[in-house]
Amino acid sequence: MNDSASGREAAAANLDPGRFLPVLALMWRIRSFEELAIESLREGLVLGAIHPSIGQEAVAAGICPNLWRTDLLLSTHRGHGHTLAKGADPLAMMLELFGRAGGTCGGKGGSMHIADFGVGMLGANGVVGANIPIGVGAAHALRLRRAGEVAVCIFGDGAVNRGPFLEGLNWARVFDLPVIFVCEDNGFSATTRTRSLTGGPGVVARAESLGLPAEAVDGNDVLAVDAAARAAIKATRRGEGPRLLHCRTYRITGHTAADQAPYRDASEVEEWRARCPIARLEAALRMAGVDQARLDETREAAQAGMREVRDRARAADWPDAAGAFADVQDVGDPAARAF
Amino acid sequence: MNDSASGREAAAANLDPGRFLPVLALMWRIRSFEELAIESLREGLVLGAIHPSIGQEAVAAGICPNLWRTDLLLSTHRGHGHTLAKGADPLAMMLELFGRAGGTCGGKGGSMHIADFGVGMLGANGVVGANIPIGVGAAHALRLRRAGEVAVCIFGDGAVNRGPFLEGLNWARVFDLPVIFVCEDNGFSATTRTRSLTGGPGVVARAESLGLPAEAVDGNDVLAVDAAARAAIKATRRGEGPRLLHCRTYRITGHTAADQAPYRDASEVEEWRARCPIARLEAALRMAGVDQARLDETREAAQAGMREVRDRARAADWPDAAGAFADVQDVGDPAARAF
Amino acid sequence: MAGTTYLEAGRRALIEEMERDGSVWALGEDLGRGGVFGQYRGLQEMFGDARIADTPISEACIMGAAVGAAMTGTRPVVEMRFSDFALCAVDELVNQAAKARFMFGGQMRVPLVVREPVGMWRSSAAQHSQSLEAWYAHIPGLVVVAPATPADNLGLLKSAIRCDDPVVYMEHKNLWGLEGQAPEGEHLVPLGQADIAREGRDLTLVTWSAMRHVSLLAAERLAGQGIEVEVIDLRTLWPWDREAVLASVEKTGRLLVAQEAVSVAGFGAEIAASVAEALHARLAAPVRRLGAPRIPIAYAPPLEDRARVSEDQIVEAVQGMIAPAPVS
Amino acid sequence: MAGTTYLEAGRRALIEEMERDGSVWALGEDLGRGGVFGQYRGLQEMFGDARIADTPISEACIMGAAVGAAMTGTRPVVEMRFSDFALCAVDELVNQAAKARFMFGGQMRVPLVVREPVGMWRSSAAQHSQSLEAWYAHIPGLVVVAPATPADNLGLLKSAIRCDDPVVYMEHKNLWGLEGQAPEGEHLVPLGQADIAREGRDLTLVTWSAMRHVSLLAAERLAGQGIEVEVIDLRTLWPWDREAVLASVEKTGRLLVAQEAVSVAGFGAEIAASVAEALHARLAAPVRRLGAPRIPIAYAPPLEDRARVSEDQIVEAVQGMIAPAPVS
Ligand SMILES: Cc1ncc(C[n+]2csc(CCOP(=O)(O)OP(=O)(O)O)c2C)c(N)n1
Ligand SMILES: Cc1ncc(C[n+]2csc(CCOP(=O)(O)OP(=O)(O)O)c2C)c(N)n1
Ligand SMILES: [Mg+2]
Ligand SMILES: [Mg+2]
Repeated sequence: MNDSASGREAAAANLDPGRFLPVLALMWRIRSFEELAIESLREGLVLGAIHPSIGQEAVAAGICPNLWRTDLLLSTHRGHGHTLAKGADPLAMMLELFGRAGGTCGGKGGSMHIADFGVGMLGANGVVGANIPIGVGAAHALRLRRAGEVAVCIFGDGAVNRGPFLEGLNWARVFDLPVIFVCEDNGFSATTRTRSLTGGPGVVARAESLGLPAEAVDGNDVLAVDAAARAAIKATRRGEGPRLLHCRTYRITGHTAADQAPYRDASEVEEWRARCPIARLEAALRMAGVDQARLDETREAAQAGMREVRDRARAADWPDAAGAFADVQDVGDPAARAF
Repeated sequence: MNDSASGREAAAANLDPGRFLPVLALMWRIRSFEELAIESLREGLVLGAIHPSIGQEAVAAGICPNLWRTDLLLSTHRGHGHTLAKGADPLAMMLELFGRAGGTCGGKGGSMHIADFGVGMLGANGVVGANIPIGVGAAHALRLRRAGEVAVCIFGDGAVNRGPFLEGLNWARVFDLPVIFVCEDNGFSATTRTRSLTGGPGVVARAESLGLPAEAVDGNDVLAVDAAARAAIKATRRGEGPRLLHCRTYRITGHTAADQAPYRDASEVEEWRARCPIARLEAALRMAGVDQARLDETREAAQAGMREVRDRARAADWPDAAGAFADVQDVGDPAARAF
Repeated sequence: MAGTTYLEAGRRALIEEMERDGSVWALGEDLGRGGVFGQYRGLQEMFGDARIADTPISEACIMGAAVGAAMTGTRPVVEMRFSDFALCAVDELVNQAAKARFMFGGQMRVPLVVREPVGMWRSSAAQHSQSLEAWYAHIPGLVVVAPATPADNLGLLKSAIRCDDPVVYMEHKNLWGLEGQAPEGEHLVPLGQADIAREGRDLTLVTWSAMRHVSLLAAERLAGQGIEVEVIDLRTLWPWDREAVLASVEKTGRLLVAQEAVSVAGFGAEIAASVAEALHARLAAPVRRLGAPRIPIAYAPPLEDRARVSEDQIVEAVQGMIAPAPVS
Repeated sequence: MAGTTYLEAGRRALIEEMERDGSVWALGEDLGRGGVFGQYRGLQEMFGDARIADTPISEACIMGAAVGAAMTGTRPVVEMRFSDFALCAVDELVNQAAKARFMFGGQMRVPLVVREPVGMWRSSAAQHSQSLEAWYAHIPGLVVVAPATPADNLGLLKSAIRCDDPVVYMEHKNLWGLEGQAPEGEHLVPLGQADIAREGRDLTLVTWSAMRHVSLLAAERLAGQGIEVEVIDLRTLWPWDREAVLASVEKTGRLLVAQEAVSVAGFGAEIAASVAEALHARLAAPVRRLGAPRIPIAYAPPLEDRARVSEDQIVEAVQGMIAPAPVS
């Protein structure tokens, strides 16, 4: 561990604050968005279940800033961070969680179906693993259109035990598609430890057995995720085909905001809190010469922005009920004719 | 190749004819059953599509004689050989193909749903890969009941690209089940070469990535299949958990009996005909001192037996049409009350 | 009789059947932590992790393995978590479980129960709210059950576990906390038998699952207006209790079906068509169905509510059938 | 007009649409060798292997990838080989394709066509013979099409490919070789419009897919007995042509539905219930449905035939509805 720790220090010393202060701001915005969403759930403002990614921010923040706006992203039920990082408007997102007019999906989707096609964010998904074939198909379309973009498909460690994982990765290899798979491994499949449900050495070996180059990185180290993601995206954009990143991380909250997570020791949570990816980036930035005031400012600005978002969302209108009949289908449209 | 060739010769010289003459007879019975089934299809006696395994007999004959009658076997659409090898009555099987009374499934299933639970043959399957979770579940039941039996689940190389392959093998590892997976690899997924549809190094690597010991054997060499199967069955029966065998072989006929297979060269077929698993076993037996007359006798007896089966099946009655309402379900039984 | 909840009743049913029959076991995700709704709370401690098995997130294999295990002498109870996720395992249920006994000529049975929590439940949106009972009723080989009360969840789940056919067992997510009485001793409710939840002479209201309770509230209100509605809770959708429904409509001359599912091609169509076929001449008003419009279920309450059949809608529909609006 | 077959017409439709629109592509197993029935013969040579894509045996990924590719500006035509195998991809079709546009608030469309060959076809047994159109008609977001003639297979497949909604397109395996005429120029059949295959005043016979032809034979025989049956081929099941059916029953006073699928909870129930609701007072006889009994489809012809609706059954049913047997 010494090697990599000193390596990290060296990397941190070389860190470009101009590139990573915005990453820090992004991480704080994600953290703050979710803390406020949890608070709002308790107040009854957020309506359905939400799956916070507190503690996992380095994955979203390490990957998405390396993407073009026109690159495509597929996410999961635990997708707020990915969505913010891809550039979605936090107010539209909070409105969506509150089920209000102006939400990213007009209040139809909620947290588990958040999407912003305008920034290439093709959706969270309520079905574990379902985003893998969809992401593969998006990459397939990119290739058919000879577009220069890539697709990134993020999923959890639990998804690796679903059939679509195999079908999707195999497909990406066979058609040599511009897609990067990211396994955001927080150690849990809902309330069960994924280790106890998973045969073999893990997701890297599975991806390699399907012909994909795969790499494991410390998912709580945004610098490491960033470096690995940059390399992967560059290679894939160059036409080198699909690959996989395995990011080991941990969720500090329960599976949902309502889950008290009695299935694990407080000490384990504390251990991982100590590896907080935001604190680690702050430390690295300090080492690279950024002063504490600047860091505090960054945090406070992010938090203040998100509080404003929450307050504006709270004041917003409900969507018009007639919208329930819109955007179902054109042929046989239930809005045009009652069937 | 020299090593294994000379190894094979040595093995052949040590061959126990008492054990392998019955294997030869079995292979001839399978070959003859299918040749007659193809002939009968052309005559209109066999009613649905059939998928012959001519050229692949060493897999069935190398594995099944090593099983107990109470061990369980799950097969595919290409399952005649496996079913015969597990001990099903060829007459009942031919009757099933002819759709007649007395068929293994009373004429309800046909070739793709042939099954004989009395000998532990839990069914062919019309859905590629669907037999994998079912086989895993059968093994799970064996374990729950602490029975000493094992389950064997045979599937094709095409099935390795379906999700249930991953889900099933992972499950078998996680629950440490007494199941042996056999990939009977004839190189084709219907009319397409499986290689072009498959990422990565292949099924052995995929199984290993899921934590299963896996081994490749020459699927046209019944001695090799037998040796590998014996070892695998022994280990699994001892409680060492699931494993996989990869048997590389070739189908001499088309995908179905009606397929002329224009998608491959005659020379390729000829090459594989030259590696006929039956001829190879005969050669090995000759080397072990069995004389030609004995071999001829074995073949002729098998062929005559199967011709008799065919003739008896031809003369059999159709099933009673009322049977269409039987064995659907007890609660809400359509035979008891028209709904 | 003792007070219990719909959830507790289901839990008790499973415990009783597992104690009674060593071949019964349950498998699904997170069962060791009590299952996603707490229906399995404490069961792994009672029965061990072999009989209350935590599975990978592998719906196809959960269902497929249950088929294989059911063929091999055990009686698996499959937990699908949300009925929506069962859509990841349709081949295993429909092509395999439902057909195996027939296809193999009756050589064996597939005695499994698939628990599929259904229905709308506080802003769960389009992938966590569906009611697809009509699908399963359409598939030969399957039994389809949808209990609405704690007592029925006890008695029907026990019957389902004892049934030798594959049973799709649909508990309603919005009913988990519903309180009610349940008999203290052995309590079995026969599959295929409807419950006349309220007697009435003016109109037959056929319903099931959570819609039973909305229907009863509507019937209560209508009684205040002098309209006596007979509420029939089917409880089992396949086989449905045709005799009970026909006998009731024979008496009342009017049929209304109230279902939570999408009305188009919903199971209500089967009931309405069957009654129209059998009792055309007896009908004092056309048969009628209430159900969701053909729209996915949205997240925001004002939108979600548009997919909900309300007490008001039922009251209005009944009023319209009893005193038809004059034709203009 | 030119002579063609049902299979050739589908092939021509795809060729024409692929020539017209570079974003149309097809994916499925063995397409490079023409597909399992020859519907794709020669297409890979014409359009290359990127636009006629040979896929692994991965139904879930075939369907799921089509969803992603449809969201991303292409128009995939998915070949499922047998509709039965589409049961390996139900989450992808029902939870994803059908709901995505709505769930995401109308941000995009999912313009894909899923070709699902359906129906009974020479001893194909329980896993290769199903007709599950009622399932898809029940799912908001999906369009469901079931052509019965070469001309309709041409005109409807073209319309389906141009449709911005996900379409389940069910060709009948037993019709591949059916010969008929098709217009030589551009031929589009609008989705949602029924075809009055035969006019008649005495009874409305609603049908679709292969059952159109059995129905027409029965109608011919009945005409010889002085009974004039109006045969309506729905062609599209969702949206079904309610106006055409109601107008016809308004005229004839009698409705019979003939469907190949299992009658219980089949799409015929929706039609029968709708007609009973809308035209109760106009009906001279109760509505009636013919369909398969609720049994899996067997292999042996005498057993398989028990799941088949025959010309005789239709003739008898019509006779019974025209001159009801005296009540004893
Ligand atoms: C197919 C399917 N099965 C089960 C669920 C229920 N479920 C929702 S999240 C979850 C855990 C997923 O674990 P993982 O993929 O590791 O993601 P994480 O929640 O840890 O981010 C489960 C089982 C689901 N949504 N979809
Ligand atoms: C899920 C599914 N997809 C497609 C098919 C059609 N099909 C039948 S056999 C076959 C090829 C299977 O290849 P493989 O598994 O290698 O077995 P083989 O035929 O070579 O023995 C295909 C695609 C099917 N039966 N089930
Ligand atoms: Mg996880
Ligand atoms: Mg093969």
